[in-house]
Amino acid sequence: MIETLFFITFALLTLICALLVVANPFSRNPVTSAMFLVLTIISMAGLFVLLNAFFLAAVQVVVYAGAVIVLFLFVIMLLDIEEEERRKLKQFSVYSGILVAGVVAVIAITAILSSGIGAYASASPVIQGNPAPLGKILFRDYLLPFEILSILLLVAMVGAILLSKKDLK
Amino acid sequence: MIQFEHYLIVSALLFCIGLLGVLTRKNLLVLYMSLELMLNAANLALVAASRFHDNLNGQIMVFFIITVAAAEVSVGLALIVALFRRRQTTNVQDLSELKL
Amino acid sequence: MNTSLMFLEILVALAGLGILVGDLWTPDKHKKKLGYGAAAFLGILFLISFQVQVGNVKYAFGGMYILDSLAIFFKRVFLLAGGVVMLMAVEFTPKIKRGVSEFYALLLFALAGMMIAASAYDFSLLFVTLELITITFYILASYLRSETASLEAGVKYLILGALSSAVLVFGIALLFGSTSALSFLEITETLGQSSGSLASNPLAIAGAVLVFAGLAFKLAIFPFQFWAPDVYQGAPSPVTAFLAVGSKAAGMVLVLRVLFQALPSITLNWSAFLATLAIFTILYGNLAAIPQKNLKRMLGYSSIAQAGYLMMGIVAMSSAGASAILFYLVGYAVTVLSAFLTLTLCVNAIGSSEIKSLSGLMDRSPLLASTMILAMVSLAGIPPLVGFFGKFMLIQSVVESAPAGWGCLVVAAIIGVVASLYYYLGVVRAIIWDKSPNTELEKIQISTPSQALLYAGIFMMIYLGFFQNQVVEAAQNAASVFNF
Amino acid sequence: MSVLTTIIMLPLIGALTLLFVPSRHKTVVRMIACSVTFLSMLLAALTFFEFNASDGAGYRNEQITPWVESLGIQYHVGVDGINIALMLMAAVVGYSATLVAKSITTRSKEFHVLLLIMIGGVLGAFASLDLFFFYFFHELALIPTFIMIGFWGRGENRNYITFKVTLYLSLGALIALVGLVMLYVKAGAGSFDIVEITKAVQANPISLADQNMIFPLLLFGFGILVSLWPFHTWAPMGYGAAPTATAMVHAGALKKFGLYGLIRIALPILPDAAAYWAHIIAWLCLGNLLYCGWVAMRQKNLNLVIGNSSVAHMGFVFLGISSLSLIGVTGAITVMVAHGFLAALTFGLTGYLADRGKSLELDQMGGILKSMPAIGSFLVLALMAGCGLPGFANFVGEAMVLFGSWSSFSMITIFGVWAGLVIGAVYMLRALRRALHGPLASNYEGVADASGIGAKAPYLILIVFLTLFGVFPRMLTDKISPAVESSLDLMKSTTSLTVAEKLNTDSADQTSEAPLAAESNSRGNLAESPQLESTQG
Amino acid sequence: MNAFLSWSILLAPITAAVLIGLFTKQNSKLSSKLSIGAIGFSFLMTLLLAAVNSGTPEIPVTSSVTWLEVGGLKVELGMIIDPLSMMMLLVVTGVGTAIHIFSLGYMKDDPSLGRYFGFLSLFTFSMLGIVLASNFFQMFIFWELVGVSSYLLIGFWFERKPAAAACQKAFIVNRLGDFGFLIGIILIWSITGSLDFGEISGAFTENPALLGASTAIAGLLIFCGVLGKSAQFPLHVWLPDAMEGPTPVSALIHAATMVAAGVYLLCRTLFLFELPTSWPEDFAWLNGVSSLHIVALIGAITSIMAALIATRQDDIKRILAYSTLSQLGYMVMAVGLGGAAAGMFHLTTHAFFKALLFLGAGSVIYAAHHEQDIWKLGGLRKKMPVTFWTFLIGTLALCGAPPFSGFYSKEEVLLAAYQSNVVLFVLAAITAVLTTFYMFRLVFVAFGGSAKSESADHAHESPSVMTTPLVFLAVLSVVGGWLGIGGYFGHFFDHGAVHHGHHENQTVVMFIGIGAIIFGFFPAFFMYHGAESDPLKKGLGGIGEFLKNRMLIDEAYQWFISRTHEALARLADWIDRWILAGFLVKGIQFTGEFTGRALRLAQTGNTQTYALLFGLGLAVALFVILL
Repeated sequence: MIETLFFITFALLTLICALLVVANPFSRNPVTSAMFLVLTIISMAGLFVLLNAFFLAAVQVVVYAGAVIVLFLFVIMLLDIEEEERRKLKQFSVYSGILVAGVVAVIAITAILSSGIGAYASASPVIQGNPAPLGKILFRDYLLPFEILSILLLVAMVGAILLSKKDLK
Repeated sequence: MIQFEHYLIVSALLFCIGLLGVLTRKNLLVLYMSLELMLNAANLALVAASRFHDNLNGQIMVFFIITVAAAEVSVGLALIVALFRRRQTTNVQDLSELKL
Repeated sequence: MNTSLMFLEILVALAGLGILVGDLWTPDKHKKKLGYGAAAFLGILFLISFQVQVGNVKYAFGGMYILDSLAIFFKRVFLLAGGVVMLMAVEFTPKIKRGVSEFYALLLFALAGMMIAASAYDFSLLFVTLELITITFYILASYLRSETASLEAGVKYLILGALSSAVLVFGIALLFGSTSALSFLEITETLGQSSGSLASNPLAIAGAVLVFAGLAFKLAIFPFQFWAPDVYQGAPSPVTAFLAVGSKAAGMVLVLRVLFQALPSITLNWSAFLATLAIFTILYGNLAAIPQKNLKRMLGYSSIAQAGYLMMGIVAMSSAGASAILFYLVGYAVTVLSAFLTLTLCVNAIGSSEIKSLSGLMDRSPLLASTMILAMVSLAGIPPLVGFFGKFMLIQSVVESAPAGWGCLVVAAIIGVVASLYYYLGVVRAIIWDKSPNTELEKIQISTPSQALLYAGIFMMIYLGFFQNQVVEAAQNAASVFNF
Repeated sequence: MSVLTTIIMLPLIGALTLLFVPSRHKTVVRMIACSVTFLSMLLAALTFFEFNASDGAGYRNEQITPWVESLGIQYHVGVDGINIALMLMAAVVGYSATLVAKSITTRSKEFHVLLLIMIGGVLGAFASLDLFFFYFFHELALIPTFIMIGFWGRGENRNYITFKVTLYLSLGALIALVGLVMLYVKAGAGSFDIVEITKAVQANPISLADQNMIFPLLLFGFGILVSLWPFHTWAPMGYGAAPTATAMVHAGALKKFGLYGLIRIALPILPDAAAYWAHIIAWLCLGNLLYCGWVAMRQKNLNLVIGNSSVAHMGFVFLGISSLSLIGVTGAITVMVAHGFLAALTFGLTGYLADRGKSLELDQMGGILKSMPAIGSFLVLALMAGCGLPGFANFVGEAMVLFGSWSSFSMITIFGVWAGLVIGAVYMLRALRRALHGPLASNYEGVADASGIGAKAPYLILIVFLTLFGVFPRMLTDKISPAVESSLDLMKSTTSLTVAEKLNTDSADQTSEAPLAAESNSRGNLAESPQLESTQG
Repeated sequence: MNAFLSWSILLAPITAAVLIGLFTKQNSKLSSKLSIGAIGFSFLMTLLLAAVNSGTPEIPVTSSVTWLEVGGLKVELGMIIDPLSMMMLLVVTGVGTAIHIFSLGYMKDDPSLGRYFGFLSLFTFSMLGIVLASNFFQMFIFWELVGVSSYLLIGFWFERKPAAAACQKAFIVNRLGDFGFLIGIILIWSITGSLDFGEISGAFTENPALLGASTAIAGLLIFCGVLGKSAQFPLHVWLPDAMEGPTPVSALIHAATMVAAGVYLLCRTLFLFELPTSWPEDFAWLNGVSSLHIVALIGAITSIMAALIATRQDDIKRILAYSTLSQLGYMVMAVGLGGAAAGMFHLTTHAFFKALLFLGAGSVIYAAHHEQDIWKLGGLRKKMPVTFWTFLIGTLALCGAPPFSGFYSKEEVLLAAYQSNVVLFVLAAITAVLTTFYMFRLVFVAFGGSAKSESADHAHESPSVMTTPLVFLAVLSVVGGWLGIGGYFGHFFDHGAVHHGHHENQTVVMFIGIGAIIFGFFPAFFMYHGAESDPLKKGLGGIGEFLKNRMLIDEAYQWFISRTHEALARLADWIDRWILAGFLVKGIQFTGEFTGRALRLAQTGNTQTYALLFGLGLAVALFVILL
């Protein structure tokens, strides 16, 4: 029962904050969006905990809220971006965007509801998302993607430096 | 009782909210945040599946996604910075030299 | 853990690292040589790759990495493309102000990603390699950050690429949610079991659609193709070439594996859907290319059209179709690389990639002119060049297996080819018989390696047009991994 | 290696050799080009005259080399009565075109390379007994055509014309390709080899539904290539704009590819559909015969008159094919051969005039016969042959077509006679009168005649063959008719009876009885007289 | 022997033609020698052949070579030597030789003499081919060749516009006739399975109903060929124009030989016309009319019409041309009325005297420096005595005055008409009156009186190379008629279509014939003796103009053709230009380009549009596959 309550709370929080990231009626400032993104991430971490993914919940908060969002904020500050310009929003693009997203949502939810996937799920979990089992799997079964990720990170590093470096004229 | 479906629905909604942002917001940074939301929707679905299938592989995948997202963000933000330096804008609509 | 299976990829990645390191000790004016070195290295690897004997299918990393004839076939294509692109990059270096060696290194990392993608047999590996390729391309596409076009191309590719990645990942999540597996082997097993009830589960199907959409983005298949012309036009020429050949081939091998090895029980019902996409892709690419005036942009549209033709082989859903795709890809790689090499050299000399500016090329450099003409004719699919035989095999495979809507598909293909002649011949016309507006016609100087490469390109386009047997057999051998 | 391979490869090897000759050595280029085509012609002529029809049906000089075995593709060449004459014709036209190409001055090496490729392609297409190579060689010849029209072509409008011709012909070729591929699939022989397919079909005919799907593809695909009405508009313009040698080879030889395809492939392998579609071909060919004749009457440019007349002549071939009778089909092939020589001759001559006189507008021509007696008289001969005069091979072929098609389509035959005898004479003679007769036009003052045997040779060769086969038609027909007969026999044997019956009832209200029985003209059935009024369809 | 002779007769001229064409065109002397030698050789061989076969009246096909054999179509090149062809051979080679020699003088100044003789030899070859032909196909081949050599010779002076127009007209009008001819051949072949005259007539003897309902049609289709070549109404229009050719050509082709080919063909295929007539259902209203009736009617119409027109012509050659038309009409009428022998007889004598007349006219024209208008000649009787006397002989022969050859043959024709159809007989008699009238008009105006122009004033007699043939032909014109006495020509037709021996009829006809001459001569004498201008010009008014303008038949053709074929051609051209090449081809091209331009509008350059389309595509894909 408590779990249900937590789920509803966190789920609603996640969705509302996400919505506020995307469409905040009060502010079009990117900083506001970034702050709501942090809230979204944190409430998602709550959902992770509900799903027994304790380690991932921590990673989510640390990496996303602690690094990614900070990076965003840093860039916002660096570029000194004011509020999103109050250009005349193209009604068409907004409505069509809502329409498309809505249609995808409806289809996805219909699919989920009609799938009866719950029947395939096991109700009582045995494993828990602790660092130890995760690490074992990561470094045994998933070593190759992990190594590739290291290259990816190297590439990202090189790329970020190359791209953001000031031109030497 | 909270079922797998419920998590999936939340995840799908989150995905669509992200999509909405991508489709409507003009600021590249916010647009990028919306993309992060979409990735997070996948994360949520994976973690939920991991839990309900009793299978940690999903969590590993989430781990990868978070890492990739970080890399993507770093490159993306660097690109946005470079663009801003060049064009003094972060509005996606200003990027329409290449067309037709 | 059978890491020896992937020594080619490891060597490529190490070469990338080596260049990054070697850069520190290389003076600026010699940095070009790093590129030559890398190209030579890739050439050697290409030759070595023919020594890799694939008898049985071999797995590594718990079935995550597969080495079969399909994988090695694609690795060869990637190595070939990588080598040529590397030489193109060397020709292109005068335009890159800083970070020449990083450019080479990034190309090598992307290449390594593609080569691993050819062996990916697990959705996590698929995702990670795909991201390695894509993220590298974000950087490469915007490499000329002093040019707004390049930056714009980069940002567009970034946003749309990230969108497609998100879609792909969500698809993977849904698939994992329904099958509880990431490995292709397990997924096939799970979907095949339980008398196919999972295979008709909407969740799994939705996941398959999302995954397909994410991969189709790489292939530039309608309606996920809109990025292609803009990015092709804005990105530096070698990068465009690599996008056109490498990224597309990588997308293709993944699509083949996902559709026919991971999710066959779902996707085998899709032939009408796929045929529709193929029809639209062919028509869109070819018709929209007609009014183009910029060669790179035109090639962007043309690459969409080529993706449509490739789709015909998928629609056929037969090993004949798969081998047709593979042959077509080889021919396409040879042709497009020749075209882009010529383009790079022309742009260096002329300073513009407008089709109009090619006029008088016949006088300025017969070699470049003839390579470009042959490439255009080959892309259009006219004998005796290699492009024809690929289309021939594709049409044959479609007619043979006669899936739903194949008649329309063939009609669309014919319309597409005819329309494509219109714009390809426009290039030929510009080169051969349009009068050049500026009268000073100095000869274009071409470096020896590029000359050799151009000759090789001409030779291959013609040779493969006449003597298709070896490649066809290799393609059929590679396509034999699919069970239809 | 078969002599046919040599014949095909000679020009192609010549083209390859030319690539390595520096372009400033123009004489060397000419020498190589002329000698390879001459050798090729010589070999073709030897093969032709050695060919003895009484040795029985079947192919001679065969060569089979595996190519892409897994796809059922092999290099297979061979000749029988149907294509031996076409080979000879193509080789002769090729040689004569090479001789004419002397007038090309800009980038002459490239021109010769392309021309040789084209000639090799034509020869290969006629010799191939494998559907893939059959198509492949044809396309090999097409590409040079486009480039040659574009670069060396004539006229302000050649840009548009190049594109039009290219797109038109490619469309036709692609449609035909789909038909060929379908044929391969449906025949189930697992091979593109015509012989294999024929065998397979004999044992196991293709179903009527499939035949009716493949045949139209072949018909219209090939039809576009041969300028079957109403897909003909590319031809007159294209020939008008093409450089002389190109127009000669294309109009003379390459264009016959589609017809050859219909006769070689569509008739014997798809007999039921052929019987069914013959009616449609017969009516469409009226479009060529009458309509294009009328169009030719209105043209004000000599090349357009000739171009349209060339299209009109194709009507006879289609009529002959549609008759599905021994006489008609033999006549059709004879017309193909004769028209090959003739078209090459006329386009060669008009090319000569256009290159030197600058204008082929009939208003600006006149009196050429007086000032240029040699070229003028050749042109008179050509135009006379074009309106079906006895003594030239065209007459024999056209007459055979008309005789052969009478019992199948007598009404259409009457129109054919009208078109051949009257309309043809009208436009040909009008053109002749305006261009050659009357006082000399200012454009042509001081234009030199072809003097010396060298300059006349290309035309003389063609005229010699045209008259040789016109005076001694059995040199052709005795070779052709046994092959046609066995092909038609095959056609009859592969028709399932039920289908034939069905067709009979279907076409009862059509212009004739079962066209399959069209060959009822033997002396045996004197009593069976078609009623004139019953043919009014 | 026969085979060798007949082949050598046929092949000698073509050998000459080929040799001239290939080698000696530039050398006019050698060319003319070759050509004259060839026809002279043929003439001698013909005489030899006649001598060899004089004992045997009936020699059928002597030799044949299979020229073409495909399935049921077997074409042989054969040689028929029978009295009919023998006679024609003699006429063609004999008159031909004379004309060849005459040409030598008449054309001696022409720079293209070599070409001229080449064409002449080609013509001789073709004409001999027609005469010797043993089957329909061979006949058609040479028929066409005759047409083309006639075309070449009429257009010999092609740089003159009227000549260029005339030769074209001649060829095309001939082709109109051949159209029916060829269809007739195909029809007969398709029914009988054979092309050979002998075989076909044999088949008809066995089974006269073989042709079924289309007997009359088949005959008339063959007759179409006759219409064209023998210039019968309504296809006669080319012959007067053909006078643009050199005069010897007019004599040879358009008077003596080629135009007679039609009559020869009629006689050769007479078996076809004698079959019991029956019409197809659609023509049932014609029942009772045989094809021969139509032939006769056409002949009669032609003869009277041409004679009428001839009275109002001023050009010396045109008068002769219309006279030829008129006489050809006589012959055709005769055949149509069952007097094939009479027709052939008249053909022979006509060949002699009409050739003579034309050559005479040629001599005049030559002497008068190409002046052809009779009103600008005059007074030539004194200056050119040989020409005048020979011309007069020809005129008398043409008018049918006894004892000249024309008398006998014309009488036969009139007799045939008298016996079978009075109406036609009256027409023929009127024609005879008119003939005398216009011929003497010509003689009086051109030869009598005084010179009316300078060129006529300076005229003097032609050289002997021209006068010798005149004399030769004049002799033939006188004696030629004696051939027919005793019904020699009747032997040509084994079934004896001619009914001889009605003496009363013969006498009546003879008197009417002679009366016609008198009725013709005196008006001509009174009107034109010493006249300076044409008194009939005003006298006839509108009718005169109508006749002078050749009864406006050319104009009618013009009108008809421009209404039919030109209109169709214009329509076809319009469709070609605007519908096929314009609307369809350009339309498809435009559609392609337009679609291309429209499609790329989706490529707005705005990333979010792309994303939107991506999402939309995704949604649609999901929707399609899931639902």
